[in-house]
Amino acid sequence: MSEQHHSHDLPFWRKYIFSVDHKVIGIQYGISGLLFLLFGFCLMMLMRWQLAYPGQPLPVLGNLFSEKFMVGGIMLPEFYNQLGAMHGTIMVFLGVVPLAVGGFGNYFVPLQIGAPDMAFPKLNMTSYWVYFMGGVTMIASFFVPQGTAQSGWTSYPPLADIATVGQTMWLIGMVFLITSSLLGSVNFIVTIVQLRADGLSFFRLPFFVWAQFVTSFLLLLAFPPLEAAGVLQLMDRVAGTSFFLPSGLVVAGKPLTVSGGGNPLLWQHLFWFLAHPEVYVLILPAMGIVAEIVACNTRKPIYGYKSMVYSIVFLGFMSFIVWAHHMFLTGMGSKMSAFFQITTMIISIPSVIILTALALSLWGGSIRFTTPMLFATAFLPMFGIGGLTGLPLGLTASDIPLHDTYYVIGHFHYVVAPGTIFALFAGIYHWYPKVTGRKMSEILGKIHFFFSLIFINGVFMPMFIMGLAGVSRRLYDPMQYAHAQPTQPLNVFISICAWSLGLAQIPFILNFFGSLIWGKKVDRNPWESTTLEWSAPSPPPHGNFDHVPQVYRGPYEYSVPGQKHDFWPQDMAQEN
Amino acid sequence: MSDNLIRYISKPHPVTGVTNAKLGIWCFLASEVMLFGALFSAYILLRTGASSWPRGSEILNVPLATLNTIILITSSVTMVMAWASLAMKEFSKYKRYMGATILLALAFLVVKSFEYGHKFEHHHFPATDTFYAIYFTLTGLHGLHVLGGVVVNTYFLFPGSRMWEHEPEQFMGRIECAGLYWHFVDLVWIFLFPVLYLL
Amino acid sequence: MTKYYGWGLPYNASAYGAEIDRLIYVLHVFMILLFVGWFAFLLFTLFKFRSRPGHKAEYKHNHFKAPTYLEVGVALFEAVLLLGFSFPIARHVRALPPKGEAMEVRIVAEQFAWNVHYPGPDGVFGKTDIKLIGPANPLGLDRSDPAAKDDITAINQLHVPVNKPVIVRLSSKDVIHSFFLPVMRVKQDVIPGQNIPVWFQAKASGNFEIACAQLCGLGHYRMRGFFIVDEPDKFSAWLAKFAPKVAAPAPATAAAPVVPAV
Amino acid sequence: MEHSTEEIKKHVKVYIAVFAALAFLTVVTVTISYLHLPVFQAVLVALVIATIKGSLVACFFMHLISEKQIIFSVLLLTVVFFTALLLLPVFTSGHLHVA
Repeated sequence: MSEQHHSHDLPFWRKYIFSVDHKVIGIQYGISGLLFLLFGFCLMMLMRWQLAYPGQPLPVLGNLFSEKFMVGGIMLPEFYNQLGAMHGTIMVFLGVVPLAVGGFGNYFVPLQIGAPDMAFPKLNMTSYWVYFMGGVTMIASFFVPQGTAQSGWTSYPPLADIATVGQTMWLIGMVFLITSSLLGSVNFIVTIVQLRADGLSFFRLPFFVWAQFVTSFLLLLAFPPLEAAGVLQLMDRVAGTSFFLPSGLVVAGKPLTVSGGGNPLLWQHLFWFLAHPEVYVLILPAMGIVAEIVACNTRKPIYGYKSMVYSIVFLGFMSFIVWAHHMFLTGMGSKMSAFFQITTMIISIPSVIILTALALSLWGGSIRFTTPMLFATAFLPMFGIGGLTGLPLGLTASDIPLHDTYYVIGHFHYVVAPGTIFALFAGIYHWYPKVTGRKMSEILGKIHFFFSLIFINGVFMPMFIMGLAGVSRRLYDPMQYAHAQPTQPLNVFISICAWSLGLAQIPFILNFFGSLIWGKKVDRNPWESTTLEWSAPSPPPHGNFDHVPQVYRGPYEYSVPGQKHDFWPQDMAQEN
Repeated sequence: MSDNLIRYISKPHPVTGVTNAKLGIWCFLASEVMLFGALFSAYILLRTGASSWPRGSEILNVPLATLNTIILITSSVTMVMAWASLAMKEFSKYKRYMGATILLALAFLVVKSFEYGHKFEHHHFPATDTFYAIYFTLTGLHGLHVLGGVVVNTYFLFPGSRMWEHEPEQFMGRIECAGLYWHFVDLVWIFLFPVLYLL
Repeated sequence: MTKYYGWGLPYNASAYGAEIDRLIYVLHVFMILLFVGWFAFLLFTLFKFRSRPGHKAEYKHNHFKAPTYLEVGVALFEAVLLLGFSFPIARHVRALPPKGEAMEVRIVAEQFAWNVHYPGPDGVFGKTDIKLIGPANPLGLDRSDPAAKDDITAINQLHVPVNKPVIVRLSSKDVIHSFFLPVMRVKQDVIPGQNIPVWFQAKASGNFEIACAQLCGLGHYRMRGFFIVDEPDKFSAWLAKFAPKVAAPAPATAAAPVVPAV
Repeated sequence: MEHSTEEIKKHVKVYIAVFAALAFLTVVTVTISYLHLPVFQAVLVALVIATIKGSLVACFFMHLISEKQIIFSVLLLTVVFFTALLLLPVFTSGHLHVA
């Protein structure tokens, strides 16, 4: 192919930095996402010191921070709030989404649908670099006077309106990130609709592609309202408007000199209009990855593929009309709160269907416990806990004592940490051979898995107990409240588990880089899988396939009776 | 580049019947609908919650805005005529219509800046009250969209138009997409005008 | 104080708290049963169908009826939760008691204190004006208003009588706070620009606390108030003691909210 | 899409007619605004006219009238969520406890 020769002529910076190849961009997104995940995790590990040992100086590390953040090694409340706000922002917008959608989506969607690249390669490059700018802005905001945003990742005004200059940086960073996601989602939708290989009808798409497709629609239609909200908050902060400021505010004893007339709840509506679908942006690609890995490692088709597809589409649709369950305590009327409770209960049903189908897919299989499969299997109960604990929060009556407590933190972290992030780890172990041509170490992988599983539960399970006891989230010093004191030993336990969880990532980091050199070399299809990406060379060249793929069957034809092998690739014309 | 391997760039997909670019621009416009939708939603929420709300026609300059409406509608017509000229393979006519579109867009911005200047002279700023806040935000964001359209159209008038010689079909697709965007900007104004100026 | 708080739900001193607690217990029993059953099935499946020599995966799926029953069961259970628990409880909790029966209090939240405002014997809240707000008058109460003459103000301490419904009208001077009485199962966001009522009825006396449950700035973690439920006679005595124009003593600067000792 | 010159010439006539309609409707909506109708009627009339104008632009200038189904699917989805975004916040705030 002359194209490939052509690509070899490109200078280094066009080939690896400002590349338009979806695989290079996918790797860029993936590496950036992983680094941000690590960074966001480090912020949390710092917070955990203050929570476990409030007011005590942080040993060794404490002296490295300037007076702006820590005095004599003791964390200031300002800094604690900054860490909290940025942990959330970084994990969601700079870590998980770029890794799940930007990284896995970019790399594997074109491969799984048999396309040579994304539909708009230059746009793809642009979205990565806009994301990069957003990341740089967010990191830089730590260094402006008085530090970065400190009003939580939700940035509720009026607090965020009157916050220090870091909040403005946060808003600008968010505008970059939102723009990047919008450009990316347009690209995904067009790619999936237009560039599927011949024979690859919608109901022959791997579930991962379906998940990315629905996710892209969520990004496309839910993100703009947050962009609008960000613009309004920027106007409030920079141009002195009062979109979110009602009349008659008195801050620190002095009347605020603004026109007033705004509504703080307007922000919450626009924010949660995005942020609830955003939860599904985090979870749907994870479900997609798990489905791929479960099918491959049970050696049998997914149970109820079609009902899973319908469920995921329905899930995406419903996610747009449940958002106000984050606002049950804002004084809304009983009719609207009933409406949002009903939609919230309805949305749980497709999640149950998907989870049940994945669990039933195991039945009758021949399960290989490879590292990716372990992570994917662990996803099921962990996501289950996350989903179930959403139930008390979705009903207004039980939400009253639990709202904004550690119960909420436990709930959504079960969904995104041992849920989504485990699925992302599974994906890394599963597709690493495709990207690099080498396998990751199974021994290190299993060490990574078991320790992560133990410690991550040690981190989040006690939070439910704390939440029931009524301990509020975002408290710099929980010992101030009598009702939070009895559970303080749990805080110490959580912190120790969190730091141990940090240590448990070392085998992964070693494995990730070490396997580039020492990993076992593999051919194109080391897992004996059926989907299209495995019929491209490992790593795939520019243009992806050395033949034009033609698809003959559904994505998960494993253990078909009468076949010589227990897998029947989608693009294999005759029996094998 | 890999562009050559990607299908349906200039020819429509046999099943969906559209090119990649056309589906892409419509998706982009869908997100724009949500962007302006959120701002309109903000407008409704603020207005229904306000104890009093000024009549736009009493404090804003309706004749100037009417002129701007006509200008923008006209530019939409010239834009679609530019596309139609390409369809009839009349490249010089295309250039004329495209030039007219850009000039009209610039005229719109000039009128708009007079309007803004007038408001600033009378010390009406976004911070004055919620009405001015939403007025400046909505028209400002719309103005940025007009400016973006000017940039894109200027590109397609001068350097971008070289594509006509070797890839006429793809070039026509691009002009159609630029047109879709431009009509959308017009469409937003069609709603902004009564909502801000007349009600 | 720790006798009220532990590792589970806090002590319930609220008349309607038992309904909320019951819902939480029902939910958790359901969640644990469902999870344990499902998890046992998962572990059993993982063991039974592990890859081993001589074992082959089946291409055809068994046709399971159980998931359908499970789905329908979950859906029905959720309907029961909504109609049988959440809606009625919410209706009860949200419906304010009739005006004559209940005692009314205003609470104005600020960074980082709770300003409590009793209407006094006349039962009418005096006028307030933000222009009058100062260190000695954090509520901006206009003492020249006849209705304000007998008003009682306090900072960070809410005294209520036991066994009497209390309506608290919540507003905020600056940012969003959340008024949380753990033992009373009361939590309500305090939104600037709004005046949101909540009610409760204490069924036991004791010294409890008020917490802020919504991030409101640097001092969010120490926005603690005292919530004291007294026997009626002790409550009257407290009111009488404060009844003269005892303006709140503390400077209400953001830097140092003063928590009067109880 | 086939673009024969004949067909395009027909199109051009439609564009001119649409332009005339848009200009006419602009004048109408401005004129009505000077009548100072009660708020509800004023909003209704202004929005109906704006919707007609918007539809004209979308149908003819943006060629939606002869567009493919895939585009309609995207737009239908958008319209649904747009409506939710416009209405639900207002409904939810209909019960505000104004201070």
